[in-house]
Amino acid sequence: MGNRAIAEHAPAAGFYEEKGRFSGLFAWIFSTDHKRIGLLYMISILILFSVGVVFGFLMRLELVSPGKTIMEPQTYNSIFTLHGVIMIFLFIIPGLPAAFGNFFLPIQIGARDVAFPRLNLLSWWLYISGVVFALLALFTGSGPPDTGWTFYAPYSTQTGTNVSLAVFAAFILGFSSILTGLNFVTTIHRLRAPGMSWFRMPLFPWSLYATGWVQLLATPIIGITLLLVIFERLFGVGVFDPLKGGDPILYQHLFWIYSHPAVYIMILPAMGVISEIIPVHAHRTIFGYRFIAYSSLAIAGLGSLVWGHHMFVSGQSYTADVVFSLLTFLVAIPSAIKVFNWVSTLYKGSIVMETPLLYALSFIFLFSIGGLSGLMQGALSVNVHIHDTAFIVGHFHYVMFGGTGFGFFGALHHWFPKMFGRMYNKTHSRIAWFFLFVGFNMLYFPMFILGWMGMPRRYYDYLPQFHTWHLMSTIGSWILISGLILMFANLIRSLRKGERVGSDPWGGSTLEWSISSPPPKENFEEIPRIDHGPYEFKGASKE
Amino acid sequence: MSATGIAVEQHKDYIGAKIGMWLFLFTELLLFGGMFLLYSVYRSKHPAEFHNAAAELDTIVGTLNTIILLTSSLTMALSIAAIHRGNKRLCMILLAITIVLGTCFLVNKYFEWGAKFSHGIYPNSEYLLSFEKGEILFFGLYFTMTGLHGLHVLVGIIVLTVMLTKIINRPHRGVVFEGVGMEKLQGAHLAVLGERDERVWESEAIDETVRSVAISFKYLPVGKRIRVEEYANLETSGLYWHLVDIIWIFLFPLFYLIT
Amino acid sequence: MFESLSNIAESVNTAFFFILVISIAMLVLITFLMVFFVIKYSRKRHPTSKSIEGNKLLEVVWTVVPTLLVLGMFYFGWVGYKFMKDVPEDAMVVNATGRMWSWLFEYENGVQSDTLWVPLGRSVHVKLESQDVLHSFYVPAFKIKQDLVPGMTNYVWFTAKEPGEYELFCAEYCGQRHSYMLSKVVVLPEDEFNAWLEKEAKFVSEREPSPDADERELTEASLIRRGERLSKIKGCSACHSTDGSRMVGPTFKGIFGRSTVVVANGEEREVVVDEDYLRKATLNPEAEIVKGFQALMPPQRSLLDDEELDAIIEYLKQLK
Amino acid sequence: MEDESPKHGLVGYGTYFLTWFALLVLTALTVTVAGMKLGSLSILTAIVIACVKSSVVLFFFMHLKYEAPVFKIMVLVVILVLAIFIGFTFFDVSFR
Repeated sequence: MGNRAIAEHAPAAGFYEEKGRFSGLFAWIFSTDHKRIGLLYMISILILFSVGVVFGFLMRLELVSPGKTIMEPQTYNSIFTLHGVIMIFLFIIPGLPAAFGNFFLPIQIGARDVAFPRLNLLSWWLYISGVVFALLALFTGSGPPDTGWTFYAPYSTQTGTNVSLAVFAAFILGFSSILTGLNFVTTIHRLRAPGMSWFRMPLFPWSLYATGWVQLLATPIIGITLLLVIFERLFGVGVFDPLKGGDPILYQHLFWIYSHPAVYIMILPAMGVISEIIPVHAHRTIFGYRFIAYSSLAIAGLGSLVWGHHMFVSGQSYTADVVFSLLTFLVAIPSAIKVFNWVSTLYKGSIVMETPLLYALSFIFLFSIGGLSGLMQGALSVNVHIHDTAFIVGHFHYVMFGGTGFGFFGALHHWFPKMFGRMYNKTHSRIAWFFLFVGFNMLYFPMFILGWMGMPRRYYDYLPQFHTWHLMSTIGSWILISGLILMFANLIRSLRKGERVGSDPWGGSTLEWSISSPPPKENFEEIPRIDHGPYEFKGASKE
Repeated sequence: MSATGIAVEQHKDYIGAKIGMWLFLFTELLLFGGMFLLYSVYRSKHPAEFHNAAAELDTIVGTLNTIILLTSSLTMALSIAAIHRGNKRLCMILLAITIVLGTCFLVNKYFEWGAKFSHGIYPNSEYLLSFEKGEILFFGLYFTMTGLHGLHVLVGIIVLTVMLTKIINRPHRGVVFEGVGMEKLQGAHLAVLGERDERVWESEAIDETVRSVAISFKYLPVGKRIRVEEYANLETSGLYWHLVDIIWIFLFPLFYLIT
Repeated sequence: MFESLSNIAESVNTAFFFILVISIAMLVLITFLMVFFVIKYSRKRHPTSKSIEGNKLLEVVWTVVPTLLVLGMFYFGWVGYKFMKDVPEDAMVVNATGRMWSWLFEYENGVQSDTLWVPLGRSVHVKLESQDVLHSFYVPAFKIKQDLVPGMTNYVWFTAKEPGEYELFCAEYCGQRHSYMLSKVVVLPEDEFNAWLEKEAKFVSEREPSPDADERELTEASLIRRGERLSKIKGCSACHSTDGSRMVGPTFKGIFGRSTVVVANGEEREVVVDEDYLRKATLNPEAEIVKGFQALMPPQRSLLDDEELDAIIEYLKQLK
Repeated sequence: MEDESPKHGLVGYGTYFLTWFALLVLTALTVTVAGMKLGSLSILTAIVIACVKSSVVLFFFMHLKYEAPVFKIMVLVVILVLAIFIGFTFFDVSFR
């Protein structure tokens, strides 16, 4: 093919210069190119992430001292609901799969696009519709929802606020998530490059595969649950209304049947990202490839069986408590296997401490804290004390933000040069990381202490004995936000001003590093043939 | 490669489309799965009340609807079989029958619901609220589940109608193979088989630069063949229709036969 | 934080420390190895890497060891939990009711209180019911918690080990004033507790119509006192202030005789608050909502009897 | 590798009619059984018959019988997952 030579020498513009049916904005929002859709997702997700951060910041500000600081209780209740809904449904769940998965899954398995490009565009549009409905819920009806992101019945079926619309938004978002999962699973089944057997597939696609199945099988359950909340509010069907014989605890079952696996929808892709970052920057093959791959499936599988551990004090039966507690402990094992394999991948590597690796290592540290504090909650008797306290809030922020969030930032720094063909300022990115890391721990670690002291969550006001730790936490939030601002400023500036990079700035070995930065339209001139595993580095001696 | 004058269509991965559809069906199954979970729990809590409440439903109407839906599944399957055999006319007739049967099902459902409403049995009605708790739940589930199922039937009817108009409107002239998997055809010969599988026509060996193959049916009687893309679509729509049938297969005994 | 103020707290602390020690060890190990490897195998010190594919033995070790550890954790958690679920038969029963946004505790002899008074060293079995949405009974000092679910009765039990006052929180989000749904557990030595219970029992018996009406008839002052107490116990004061400040519901201050705008069936109407109105507004609050407020108050028909309502109205009348 | 050519194109009309007939017979059976007073057994038989009917639909109308193993495995996994979701809920409901 004659034009390959041209592609190598032309200035890197890649798929950005693609001439399609439309131009300008429409060339993006009607594009079926997986890379454009990935970037569309990324932009929308980051905008909503910032909104979520602002809500979080306001909550922390309110809690800086006891009594009223800046808002009324009703406002606070709405804000923590919105913070949860936005961060979970609009940021973390779509975050890694929809943004980075869309961009890199086809490239990493040697395909030109996903299996259903038009469906892929549809799922972005559904995402945006979900966002629009969620926003409408804020400004119409009788005020933003005040139920918490869990929408627990019967409060959610009784409160006068605009729950129906918000729940409908979540329903639409679930549908978007299902379509993404469906697309990825089919893509991985059908479009792997010739020679790429399952065990020659990089670990990020592996984690997306596991995630895809959870999205497919768990999301419909929340779909029907949320629909039922709407029916309950509109028609008074009665399935969750104790006065009509309904059982509020069944709502919790249905809700957590989805929402616990959803935690793995959030964390698995981040684990996949870490499995990509570490071998590249340690410049050696990953330790225990198959164990990491299988543990993704094990986490997805076992993770779907443990939802009852959210309900130990809800009044579910003693038998269920014991069964779910036991299963919960089992799901810790595949996570532990992953962590040990990652750490071992550093052994005898040739490590360059680039920013992505900083994020990856802090992921391991923070995720370990999150996971280990999860063990405390898994233990029945301890759970009774810390359930619904700030301890839980600390725990899931360590897992979701310290885990998935840092994984997301790691992915951002790891793949930024590939996506945009430019490098960010490395020094600035390290400083930003430092602020994020310190701020994060200062913000969330006090919550463990608060929780153990007995500070319930979702409290607008608190007793004076909790003040010191709340104050510390709020100060941490300021440091964290400075780090975020610094990080985004650096990245945005680098979009135009960053130094141009070649196809493989880190010395990576997976397929995305074999094509130009940014990738060309359709990714590959010729579909590559794969005859070896994903992490074989030049110059690394084998054992 | 479009030597025969047929525009090369966007590639369709036939198996990929089928996997995609099956995955979608799984999500539908689990959507109803959530309702079945509620049903099984409430039934286990209130067996007697469910028993009494089910007596309000008309078994004959239920059975009739079951037969209608099963038959529509048959005509659906037959219509796909017809298109595989290239019999477009039969395919269209069978598809039309499927749509009519689906509509009959909904009409029946409409009258059934209507009868309940006129007796004052509908969610949150005063009459219904005077019932036992288990009975309120039974009817809550009845309206939600059959309503949701009816909605799926409606969607199925719309999808099948779209398929039907597509098949009516599109003259089908050839088959296009393109994209992934083409490299497997390297060195192979394409052939057209006659009635008794004899080779009516055979191509030269396909060389390695081939990315797509289009075969026009210029010399075959029009109306006997259809493009792969369309029968893949029809087949996936068929899968959806059968799933709706499967859901009903469970709804029927759970609501009508537990008296 | 780590004292054992109840018998339950002991077992919680044991399980917690067991997991905490293992967790810290794990975290230190992982962090140490990461930092150590990053320094030792940095590109400067170690320019060529060695690709080690894996090690079956290691994988087995770090699968089996964590498995054993977590099974141990499960066991400790389970043992403590089993203890929490087995109520001793001789435990003193208290019925607790949660509603937006206050607590009501009822003793077997009919005494009602908004604070949970318990005797020291005696097992207390608290039966939990909710009148509206989910709540959760949480006493951090005793390390006990249990949700209150409308339509079912849950329970907790504990034996307090030190006299004193302990915070009682609602730990399940229940709406606007969730963070103010607080109360206290007061632990008294057994004799003091019994004295309290007896004193309170008198308050209950006051209401019993006595054959000797002249002697026992309630004076107006005592009726008002009664009303004031009831408005606390029955949860009125959780939503209605007496100092004129705006809470979830309209303030009680100067309520009697005040003219106010209510919305009924979408129409606004001006009413003057009199005894009739108060009775209607309490028993069937959804019919007419005071303008600017939400329809949140549950009907009190099943919660107040006539005498109690009389007392509360008498009390409201004199709040100027 | 998964076979590209759809084998089920060869499924005869007769097979479908037979499938349909079997489904009608099973429907008649389940209605009859429900009429007999079997008590707690009646729900069991109803479910079993419904399962048989839906497998018939799956295997013949939906061609699962003729599909590659990967389809069969997926269907099995999904049914298992649904069974677990419902089954595990009963750890709570039946012991409350």
